[in-house]
Amino acid sequence: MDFRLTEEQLALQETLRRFIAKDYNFERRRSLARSPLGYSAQAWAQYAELGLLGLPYPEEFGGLGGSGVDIMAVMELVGQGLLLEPYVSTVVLCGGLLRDAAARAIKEALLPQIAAGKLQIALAAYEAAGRYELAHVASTAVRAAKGWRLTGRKSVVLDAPSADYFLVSARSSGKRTDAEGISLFLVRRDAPGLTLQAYPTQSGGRAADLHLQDVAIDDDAVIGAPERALPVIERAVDQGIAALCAEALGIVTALNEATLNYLKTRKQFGTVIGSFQALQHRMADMFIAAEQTRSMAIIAAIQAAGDEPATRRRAISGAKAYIGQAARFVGQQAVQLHGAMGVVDELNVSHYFKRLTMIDMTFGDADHHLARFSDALRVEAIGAAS
Amino acid sequence: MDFRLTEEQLALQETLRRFIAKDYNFERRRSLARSPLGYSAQAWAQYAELGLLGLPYPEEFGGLGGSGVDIMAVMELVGQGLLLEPYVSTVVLCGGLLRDAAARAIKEALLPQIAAGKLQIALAAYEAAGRYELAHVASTAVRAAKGWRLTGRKSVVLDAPSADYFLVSARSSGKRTDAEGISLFLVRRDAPGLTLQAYPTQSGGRAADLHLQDVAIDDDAVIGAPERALPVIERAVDQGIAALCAEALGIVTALNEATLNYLKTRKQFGTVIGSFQALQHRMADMFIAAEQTRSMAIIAAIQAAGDEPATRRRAISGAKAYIGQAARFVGQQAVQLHGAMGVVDELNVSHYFKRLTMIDMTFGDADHHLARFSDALRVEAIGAAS
Amino acid sequence: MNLNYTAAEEAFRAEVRAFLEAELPADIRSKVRLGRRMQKDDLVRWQKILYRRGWGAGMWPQRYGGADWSVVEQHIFDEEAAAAGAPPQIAFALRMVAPVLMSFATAAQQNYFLPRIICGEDWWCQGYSEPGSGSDLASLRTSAVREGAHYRVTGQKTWNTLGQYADWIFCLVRTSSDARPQQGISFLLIDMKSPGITVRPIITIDGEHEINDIFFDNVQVPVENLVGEENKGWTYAKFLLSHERTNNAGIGNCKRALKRLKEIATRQSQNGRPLIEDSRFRDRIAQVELELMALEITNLRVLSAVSTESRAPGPEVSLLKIKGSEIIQQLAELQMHALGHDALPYLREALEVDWVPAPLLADHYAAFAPPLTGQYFNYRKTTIYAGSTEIQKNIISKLVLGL
Amino acid sequence: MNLNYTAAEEAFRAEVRAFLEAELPADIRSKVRLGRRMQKDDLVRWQKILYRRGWGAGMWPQRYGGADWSVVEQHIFDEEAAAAGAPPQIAFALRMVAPVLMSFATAAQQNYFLPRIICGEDWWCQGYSEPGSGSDLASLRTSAVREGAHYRVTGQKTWNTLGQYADWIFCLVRTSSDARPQQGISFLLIDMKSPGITVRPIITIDGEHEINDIFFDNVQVPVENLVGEENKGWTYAKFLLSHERTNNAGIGNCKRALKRLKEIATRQSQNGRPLIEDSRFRDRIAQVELELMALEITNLRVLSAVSTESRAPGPEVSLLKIKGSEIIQQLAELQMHALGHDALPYLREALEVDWVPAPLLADHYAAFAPPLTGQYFNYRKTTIYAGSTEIQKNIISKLVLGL
Repeated sequence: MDFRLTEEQLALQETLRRFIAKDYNFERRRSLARSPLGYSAQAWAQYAELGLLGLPYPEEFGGLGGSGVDIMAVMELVGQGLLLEPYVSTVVLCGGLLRDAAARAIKEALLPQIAAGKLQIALAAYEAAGRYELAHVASTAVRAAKGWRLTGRKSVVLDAPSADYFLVSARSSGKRTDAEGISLFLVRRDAPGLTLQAYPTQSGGRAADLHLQDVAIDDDAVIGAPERALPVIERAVDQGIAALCAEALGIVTALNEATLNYLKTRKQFGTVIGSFQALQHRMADMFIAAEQTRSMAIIAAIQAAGDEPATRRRAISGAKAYIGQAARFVGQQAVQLHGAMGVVDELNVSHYFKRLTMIDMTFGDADHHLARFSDALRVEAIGAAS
Repeated sequence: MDFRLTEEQLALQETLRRFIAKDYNFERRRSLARSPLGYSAQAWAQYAELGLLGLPYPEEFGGLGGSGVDIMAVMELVGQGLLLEPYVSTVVLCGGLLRDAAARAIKEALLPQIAAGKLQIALAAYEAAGRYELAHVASTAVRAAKGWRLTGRKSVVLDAPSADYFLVSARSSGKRTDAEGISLFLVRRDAPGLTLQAYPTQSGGRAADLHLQDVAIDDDAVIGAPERALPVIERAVDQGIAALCAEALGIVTALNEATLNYLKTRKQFGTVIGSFQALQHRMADMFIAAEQTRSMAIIAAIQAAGDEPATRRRAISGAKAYIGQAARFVGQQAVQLHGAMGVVDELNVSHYFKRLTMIDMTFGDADHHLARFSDALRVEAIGAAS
Repeated sequence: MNLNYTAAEEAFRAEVRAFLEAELPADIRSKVRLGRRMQKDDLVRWQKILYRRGWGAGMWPQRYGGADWSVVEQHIFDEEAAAAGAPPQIAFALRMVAPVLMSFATAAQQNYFLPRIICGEDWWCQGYSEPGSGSDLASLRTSAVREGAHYRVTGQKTWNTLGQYADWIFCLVRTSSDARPQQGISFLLIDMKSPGITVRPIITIDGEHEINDIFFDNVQVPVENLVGEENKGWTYAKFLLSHERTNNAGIGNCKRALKRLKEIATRQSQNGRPLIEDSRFRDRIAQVELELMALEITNLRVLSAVSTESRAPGPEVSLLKIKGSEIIQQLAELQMHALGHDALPYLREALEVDWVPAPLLADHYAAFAPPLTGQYFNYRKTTIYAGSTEIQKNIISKLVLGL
Repeated sequence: MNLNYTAAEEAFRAEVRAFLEAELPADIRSKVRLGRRMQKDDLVRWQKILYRRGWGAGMWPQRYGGADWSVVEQHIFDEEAAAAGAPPQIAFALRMVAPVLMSFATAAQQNYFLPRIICGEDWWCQGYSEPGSGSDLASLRTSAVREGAHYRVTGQKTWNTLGQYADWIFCLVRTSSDARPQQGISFLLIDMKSPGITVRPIITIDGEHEINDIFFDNVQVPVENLVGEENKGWTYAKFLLSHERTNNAGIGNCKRALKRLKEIATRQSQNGRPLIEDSRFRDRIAQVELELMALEITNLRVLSAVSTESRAPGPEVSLLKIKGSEIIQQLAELQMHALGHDALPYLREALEVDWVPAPLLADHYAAFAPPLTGQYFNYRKTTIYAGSTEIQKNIISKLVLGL
């Protein structure tokens, strides 16, 4: 049992810390969020140079063979720096999914490109009526003479506007909420019949709704087993969730630092407000929440890639639920303790808070994951009793 | 709209306040709780003299024709004084049920007796496997040549040991969780086949488990419509709940007073602990909880006797849920702020806390009633949408 | 004790409802219901309509053109107005500066300003907070130096709400530094068109322009615009705060938001079924509804006591502010959560009244969705402004509990 | 970073488990599992069994007969012991007075007392708090006046745990009133059989006798029983508190309670179905389980850091105390709530090990029910004693956050 980061991980974090201080300060970040692209192409190239974009892939595909903890180390800094680049979508979610489930030829074709910063992919797995349920797939995949034809709508596909490919879930059998019958397709951005409606998100990134109208797909663009893709998608999303948990940790840490600093400097009635006991105790609660958040992020990082779905789900849903709640508490209190300064655009506190909120709303909020955790507990408890 | 108590209600409260100060101080109450009877027979006689025992009955049955708010006024003081007498069971629950649903002959026979302090009745409506569900009735009522035969078990019948009669629910048709098929029977304490297992409760009163083995009941001892008694029972329990809400209000008020006084006198580190801001804000939260509790107790008192089940349930379950939570908060914090003094038997704080806890656990805890309220909300929202 | 309205009150409610039904412009109603961006004109137009009906200022005395409503009548009006989708009236004018003018201003000041307020002619904003002087208001530094028939005002006010629309600002200014900070403050009325005033927008967390910095650079203010006595402004400021408090709970607004939340949860889907059928989400709604049920009665109890005892609201109204602000925050939070992933898009243009969603969006992104996330962010202010929750608990602790 | 135990640690766990399986007496295990009343003999018997195995004091150094366990080994032992239903060891002796003796006592004191502690011969209790000196310990007033070869001790200690069983008490006493309160305190070991000592039970909220007042009326204590230097007792007291903190989280105990809660919720019925199938009740369990999942890792992180850096636990352990005490309270609360109406009976006799329920009770009142309500009441103490939650937050605020 060892809770220390390795020398390499610490060095990586230090590099990112310097990068943020030098190239990604708050003003720069604000202008990037307002730019048409919504992030820094230059930063993306720098990530490639640092090896971040190939971090979780085997060396044979141009990667560094990194672990979930390596991703956690990176994502903690992504949170602190409020970095806007589509790291989770491309590197963790889609790249990770291809690494775990794609045919060797696809991995050889795409993973080195991702690692080199030349390719982005976005996951189009959620539909409006399904809310956070990945099994809810009304989009259809119909067998064609050669390959498949996809028709349907995918909503709020994160980082879609800059993506070169999409991973799209569609159904060729079963009812629209069945776990079986779902396949996953690699769809080119410029595929005929694919339309995007792009927009910015509340925390500065970009997303789009996708409309597929009879989009033709080759057979070799099917990822994983046809009609049995749900477990593959769920595992990839679980890894994405673990990454978001670490990002939330970075933000919670940054907000606590900012708030503590504010309490020590802001004066009211002739004294620093940090001398008021009610605020001291609040800050102590925020400290505790951050420590507990770190523990949950560790659990998620280590279990995210697990093969056994029940164990993985317990860890991932547990972490996402807990961190969703803890981060909501810290975010709301950081704003509250900053007073009016907490609700203005010109200070980073409001941006941290918005990003934390959007992390909670992504891939299932705290309530969704608490329910998943709780329902797993039922199975376990009844199993233990019988 | 008027939130003031009447002159009569204020006078009644003042009388009870003087009675408690003179005849029912904390030491007296402790010794009564340990006595075999578990309450004061003398106090019961005094209540009769004061008209409390006939308060909610029409004058023709020896009562005063009092309202739900009259009961609230009394119960608030019952809470403050931690009075042990079986007022809710006999006067509110069972007497109220007879008033609302019994044949005139039974009312004439029993209500004046109750009002005179000569008769006690306990409600035997809950069964172990049902938890807080009144419709869960496994006890059976079988038609006999003359009348009925009851068999079954009723658990935790409050104030049973001193009762002269029981109102027992039993089923003659339907599945054990059906709303239909339940009848209500007036059973004499000395009925052959009826056995009691008596015990004290955590907050000082008495209760018993009932075992009915082929107990013969006359036809005229059926209260309300045979096989359709559930609404009658529910309405009586709702009135009991409103009474408990007012009792909880009295305790919350008393605990806040005690805690505020403690904060103003107890010294630590050379200063009264009430000067610590974290404790000041806690006390402010407790004050707010008490005000909100009073508002909910008012809603419950006014709606408890309502004929329309949906409206009544919304008010009663809402109040019981809210007060359960608020009282738990106040109780736990009163103990916490008293420090070690809060967890000793010799101070009244621990007894108030125990009684508040037991009120929450009686007739459905906060979670049970939140669920009832929430499920009613579903019906309402879907109705509004369609 | 009873919770019933009198026949007269019920009749009044019917009258209010009929009036709203007939007179509230559809475009304004729609903006309020959909949470679209309001313009100055929307609010002024509505004030003028109310004025024509004789309801320009419900609780003002009749001698100033008010309707002289009881607290219960005002409560009924607020509740119906909120339910109908009427916008709020401008509290800074009607509920804040006006009571000060009525109690402390000269007849000339009253005769000039009050009619212009009630008919919607003048828009007022507030100049209280300064950088470094928020909760600790008495430490303010904006100075007003008497020079003949004028004061020369220099300084900065901040957290000013909707000053970009304002014709007038009422300001606390420092006219003396000799004694305790509270004793050198005066209450000045300043024409926003005066040379030397600069309004600088402060963009809030939701990307909107609702508040401002206001800079005063040697602004000349006629001495006739002093309210009451010089250096007595603190008294008027405190008087004003007690009036600000009377609608602290915002019950009507909360009720509308709760109703809206239920509609949203009924229309949003989860795995193909209405979200409201999820007992867990519904329990969250139920929990807030219980708080609101209790607060509505608590609010009425406080208002009734105030009215029965013919006194200004006391420190007990702090609880209304604390609970009311928490409830509206929780409702906004649940509305956002009901959206699921649809909480993520940030569509600035969707807040315009004439927004038509792109066809690809329209099939799932409901008309109610665009403002909800920003509203959740924005409403974090409710526990901060007008006396933060922490300040309100200090008030309860000291003035109600005696700690 | 990894969460796996080493092979050696896994082997140790297996060894502990096998030992518990073989050596933990069935009657003791049953008392712990059913929450029945423990007697002194139960705890002493278990200590003697551990001692025979060489595990009488896991983390003591070997030179004092300890097992010299790492923090991780101690954690494994605590977890397994709790899971198996072993009673706690007496912390006052093993984790509180013993480390003080090892660090500050004379060789003679060490040689006499430590072997008697580890083998279960002597029962120790603590004499710290006094009426009026709880959190503000330094204000204590029990006096020890030096008279030749003895101290004469007079005063009162309170909130003393299980002193009715004790052979010895370690006391903080005032030996000087000259300087700051902290500088006149000494650390004395007092034989509980000394004339002039009276033990008066304090009955707690659950009706049980667990704590006492202890009165000292001119008790003669040999000067050899002074630990370290006179008037330096405050230093030893603070040292002791840092050791008390090491098992602050009580993870093993929480885990057992959580497992028990799930069993209870599976066996209790609601409208004829297992309570655990009610998603609302289950969500409450889930919520506490999440806190515990996080705290287990946080606890190990803190212990690892302490162990890696070879230092005493610092103020960060206050968070373990805060969270651990809240979690065990919540678990106790849920256990009680799972009972429904069965939480109401108060059956004192049912806490005896040989209790057999009356037949009429037995058919629904489960064996696990009797202690649960009292336990909920009793566990309110966990956020009060050993440094209340408020004190712990003061510590975090000042010593960790620098506020």
